[in-house]
Amino acid sequence: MSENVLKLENVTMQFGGVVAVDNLSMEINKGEIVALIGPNGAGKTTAFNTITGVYEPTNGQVSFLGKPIVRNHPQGKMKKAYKGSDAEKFAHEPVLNPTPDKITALGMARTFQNIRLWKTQTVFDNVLIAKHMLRTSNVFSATFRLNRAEEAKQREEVAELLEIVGLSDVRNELATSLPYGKQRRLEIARALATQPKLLMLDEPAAGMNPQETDELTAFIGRVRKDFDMTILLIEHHMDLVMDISDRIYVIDFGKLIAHGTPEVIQNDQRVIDAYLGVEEDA
Amino acid sequence: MQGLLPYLINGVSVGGQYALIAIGYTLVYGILRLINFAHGDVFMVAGLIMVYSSATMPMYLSIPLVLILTVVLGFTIERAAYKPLRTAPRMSLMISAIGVSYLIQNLAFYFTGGLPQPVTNPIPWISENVTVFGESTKRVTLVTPILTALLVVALVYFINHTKIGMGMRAVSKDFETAQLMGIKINSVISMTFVVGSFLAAVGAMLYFTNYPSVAITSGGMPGLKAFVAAVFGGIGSIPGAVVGAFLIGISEELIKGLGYSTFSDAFTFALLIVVLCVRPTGLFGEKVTDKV
Amino acid sequence: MKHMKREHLITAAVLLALLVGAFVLDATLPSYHIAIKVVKKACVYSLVAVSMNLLNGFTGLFSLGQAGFMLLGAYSYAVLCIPVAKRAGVYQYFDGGIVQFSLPEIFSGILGDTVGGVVGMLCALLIGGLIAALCAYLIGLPVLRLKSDYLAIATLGFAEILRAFFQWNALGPLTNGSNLLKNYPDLGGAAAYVILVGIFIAIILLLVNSTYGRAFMAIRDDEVAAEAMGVNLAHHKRLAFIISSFFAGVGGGMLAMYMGTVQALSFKSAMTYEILLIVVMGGIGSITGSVLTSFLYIASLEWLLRGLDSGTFLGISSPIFKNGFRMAIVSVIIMIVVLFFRKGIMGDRELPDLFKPRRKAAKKGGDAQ
Amino acid sequence: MKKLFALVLALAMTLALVACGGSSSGSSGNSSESSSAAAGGTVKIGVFEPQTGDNGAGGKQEILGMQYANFVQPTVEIGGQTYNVQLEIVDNRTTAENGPSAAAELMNRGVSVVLGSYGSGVSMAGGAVFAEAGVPAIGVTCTNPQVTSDCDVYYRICFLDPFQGTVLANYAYNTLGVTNAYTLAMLGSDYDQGLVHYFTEAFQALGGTVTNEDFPEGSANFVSYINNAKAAGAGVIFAPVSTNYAQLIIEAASAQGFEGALLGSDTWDNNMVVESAQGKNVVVDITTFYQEGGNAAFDEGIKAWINSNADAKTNNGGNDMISAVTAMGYDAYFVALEALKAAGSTEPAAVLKALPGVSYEGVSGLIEFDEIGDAKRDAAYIKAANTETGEWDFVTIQGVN
Repeated sequence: MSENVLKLENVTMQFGGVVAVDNLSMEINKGEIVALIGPNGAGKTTAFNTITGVYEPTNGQVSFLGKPIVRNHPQGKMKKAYKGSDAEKFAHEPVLNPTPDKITALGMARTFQNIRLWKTQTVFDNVLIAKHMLRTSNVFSATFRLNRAEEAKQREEVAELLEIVGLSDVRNELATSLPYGKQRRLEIARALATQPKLLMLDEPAAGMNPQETDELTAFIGRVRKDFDMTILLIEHHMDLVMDISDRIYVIDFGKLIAHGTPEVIQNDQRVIDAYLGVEEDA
Repeated sequence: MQGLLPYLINGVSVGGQYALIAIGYTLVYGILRLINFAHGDVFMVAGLIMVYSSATMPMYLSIPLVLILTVVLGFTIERAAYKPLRTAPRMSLMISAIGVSYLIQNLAFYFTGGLPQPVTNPIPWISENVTVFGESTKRVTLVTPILTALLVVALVYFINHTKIGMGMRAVSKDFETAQLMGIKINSVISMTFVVGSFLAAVGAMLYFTNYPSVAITSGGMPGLKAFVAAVFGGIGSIPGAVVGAFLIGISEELIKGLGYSTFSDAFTFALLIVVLCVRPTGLFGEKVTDKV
Repeated sequence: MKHMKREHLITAAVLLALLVGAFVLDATLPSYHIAIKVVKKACVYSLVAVSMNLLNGFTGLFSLGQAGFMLLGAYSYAVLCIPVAKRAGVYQYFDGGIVQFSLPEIFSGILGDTVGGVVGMLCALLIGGLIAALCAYLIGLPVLRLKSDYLAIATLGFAEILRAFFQWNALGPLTNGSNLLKNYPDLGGAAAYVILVGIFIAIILLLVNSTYGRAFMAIRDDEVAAEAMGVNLAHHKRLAFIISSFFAGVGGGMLAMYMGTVQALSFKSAMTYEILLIVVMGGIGSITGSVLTSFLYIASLEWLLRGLDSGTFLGISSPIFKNGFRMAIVSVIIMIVVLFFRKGIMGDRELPDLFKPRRKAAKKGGDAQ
Repeated sequence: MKKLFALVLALAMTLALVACGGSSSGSSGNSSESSSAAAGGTVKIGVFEPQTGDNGAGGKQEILGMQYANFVQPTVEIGGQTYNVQLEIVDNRTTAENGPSAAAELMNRGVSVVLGSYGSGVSMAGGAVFAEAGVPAIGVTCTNPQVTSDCDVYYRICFLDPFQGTVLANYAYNTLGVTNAYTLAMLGSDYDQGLVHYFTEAFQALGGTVTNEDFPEGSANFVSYINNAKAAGAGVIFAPVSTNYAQLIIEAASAQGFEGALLGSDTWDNNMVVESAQGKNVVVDITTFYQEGGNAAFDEGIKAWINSNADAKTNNGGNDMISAVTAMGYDAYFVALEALKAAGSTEPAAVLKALPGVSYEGVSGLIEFDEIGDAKRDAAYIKAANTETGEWDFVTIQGVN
């Protein structure tokens, strides 16, 4: 068994009376590509957001590289309103609720379902800004250019990264002027710039045509190889998912309904039901 | 402090004046998510119109005229300064509001020559002195809260039971969906400004009955206080704005009564900051979550 | 940095020409000439506008507390620089006040009159900036969590509270209550202002182009993405707020220097609005724009357009040119810019961009909707 | 295209508004231009006054006095030649931060001597520029001691705050027989706070008790302050505030039935203040520099002038009542002419040298300067508002002792 990168235990996310993620547990091991799939509104992005610190989960624990990073249990008003299970499991452990940047700093980088590039910045700067996290200089040394060596090194790394992902030729264009496929790719490059150990892709192929999707599939495969990356992805494009995933988790209405290799999932009756029950439009 | 009563009476009166302005802020904020900085100045212009019109025509003409012209002004501001920016970032809209406020003040300055315009013909009856519980005061002090209450009841009815009122509620919940559902966004927004300006005009007539002159800066402070009241009560909520206005009016006068008048304005702002930090949604506001 | 580009050379030449121009003004005109006063005031406004732009334009935090931070800087400068001998006169109602030293005098004792005086004044300016920054740190903790318009109104309120405190008679021995502070020294002529403000703006420019500046812009463009890419929002917002306030404080100190007298009454929210509108007209996110507009705005208002108020303008006499017309015209222009040329004079371009060889068709000034 | 429409609409609105404003204002009288027949050329007198801001109203009335004086005496004999006198009016916007540039603008226009300002703060801010340029300035109604004590080129024709505060304290204690006073001043106004300081000092020295309170700028509701004064048992409210607040205080005092007297300073000497007292049950006593009726010829002349000039009438608050500041503006103009005559030159330096020696019998009394540059005045007029006629009644001339 290889090294465990990400581990979710009993993660529950409840908004008011709606349980968006219900008692979700999953594991990702080093070097794996794991896909999280499910019909629309199944709670995939919400799960993503609780892992990356955007939301504070109502209950459960997320561990990264063996260390708990996010943890909560129902408290206050939620104590009564809580509809999930295992309310007591983490009740005696301290609550962990870091902001997203802290989680990114631990080595987990993500992309967004609806592309969130920095609009007024060039391709190069978009990636360079992601390097900001890795700086050692403070604001004074940065302002007065005492960090030249670091800055030069970062710029070199960014140039290299852009070369690898094939965006060198557009490095001085505004990020928003790129075609859709390249914007996706830039977002992935930006996430890679933070030197993560786990890359989390939120529907990277959304809105892509088959050709672009194929390119992306190849690209993700290359990223895994070149960067020795562990990847968690949410996706609707089943071709892509079945092509590159080592393992797949399927959730519906927030609950885990199946998990296993692509072959197992493809033949799982609950998964077929869940998908047939809901018109899939992506 | 000797005898709480005069301070309370005065506080209620001031609160009533703030309330009528605060509703304008809260309505506009509820729908456009815009702090309409120009609202205080609309209030001031209403006062000026009252001064000029009451000097030249009888009361039964001048009062409707004030109402109509103020409403037209509010409507025009929305069409000219806010509508072109509907798709722009919120910051642009707020800057536009500050610009409009600046423009109105400077134009008003130009026409008045910078001199406070004396209220020569205050509305009779309500400007007379009366004695309540042994304390002398103007009748308008007592009329203001009552009229405010009546108008608020009417407004709440309007919002809950008329078609355009429902449109306003829908737009304040979700701008785009409301648009998709066939609600005429522009007329709803215009209506909001019309109602807000109408109340500001009523407020101005009551307010400047109490005071001898209208200066171009007269709108600034009441406007800002009314805004604080709206935030305090939970911006977007009409009962919130009214309750907030009365609370602020009363607490302000009590602070003066306690001898801390140096900080009566500062207190209002401190209250604002505390409310914003502790409970940004105010007393009655609804929580809005951003989608990621 | 090895080979200077053409546009950088031209930019350097323009800046040098400006500096020489300021020296020429100082040498040829008497110190009380309107041109020198305009240059001085415009320099101060440039600095303050740029500091506001750093926050509102580059970091996307809509703060309206500028006047409050300027107030802190102005008072710090004045209190620290009034000669000891004149304190009894200035603090006439407060027995000479409680501060009984003057930085320029202290440094004069060590470094000689000329150098010491200047060093003392600069120290006072920087202390003013630091006090403003400290204040920003303290209120930044709770206030910066607020969303755009709430932040604006909270900072506005903060500035008003500050003003009430400075006017409070109980603090009179320090602030002179509602009364003027005066008799403190001025740094010098137009050139001194241009150099000093130039240095401060250059520092802001360096900051904006550093890794921190890029992080600020990332926050402005997309807060969620910035946070997801490891930018600590609370820390960076506070940093921008503190730095902006520091320079606003320094700018306030320089405004005090220029005015010759300081009174808390001057630092109203109207001053913040004025600066905000300068920033907007110059282009949110353009330092060049803020500077350019400051000069245009101050020169028109204080000098060139005065004719609009006093009957005759450009040789035309008209009864409509009466008091207040100038401000009315200026505010109409502001509204036109706000509504129809939303990017302002410069958009987000800087001086060197103007001299770049044109690659494509120039970007449109206003973005049509 | 909607944008274009909106632009056109906005422009049209502005123009329409501007047009209305223009047509109603009539011709602004720059009377000096009319008589350009003199031989010696033109001498410029700078007018450094607020036309905007809190003191805009007062500043305009002060300018009226100067404009009328200029109308009466448009020429001056300097060194044997007749010069036209031209007033160069620059708005200093009341506040100190606009003082330096306004003052510099005056210097730029090449004035020989400066008149103004209404308020002290902005006078001090401008004074630094006048001193740099070596141009003499004659303060008209700036009453803070520091205006002249800290500035070599500043002279003034009015009395000072310590004097005025003491006069009012004496009047309240001795004449009105009040031992308990309440003062109200605007937060941030050096004028208000200064007078309150001197009043309090003098009143306490006489054996009275004083309660001090401040109100924030922009206040409109003074009811609670009046209640505080009543609660403090004050027999008199001393509120040396600007015109606008004075009206509000009168209104509130009347509404709350305050029975004592309201004491005002020279800023209260304004027709809008006295009009707001008309028909109300209040006692208003003020100190001032000049009493209407003190000089019949002047009164008649200026009233006729104001009535014949629509702009002037607007600036005077819509009627022809003469405020003391107008008389002071008038006197200041003639003091400046005297200095020019004595200097025998239009050079500011010469005027500055001649100014201390000027002695002029103005409508507000004899004007001479002491070594600091302040007018030697030992008496102030006390006036009371006649609540029936809405005019000021002369009460007494009060000195310090």
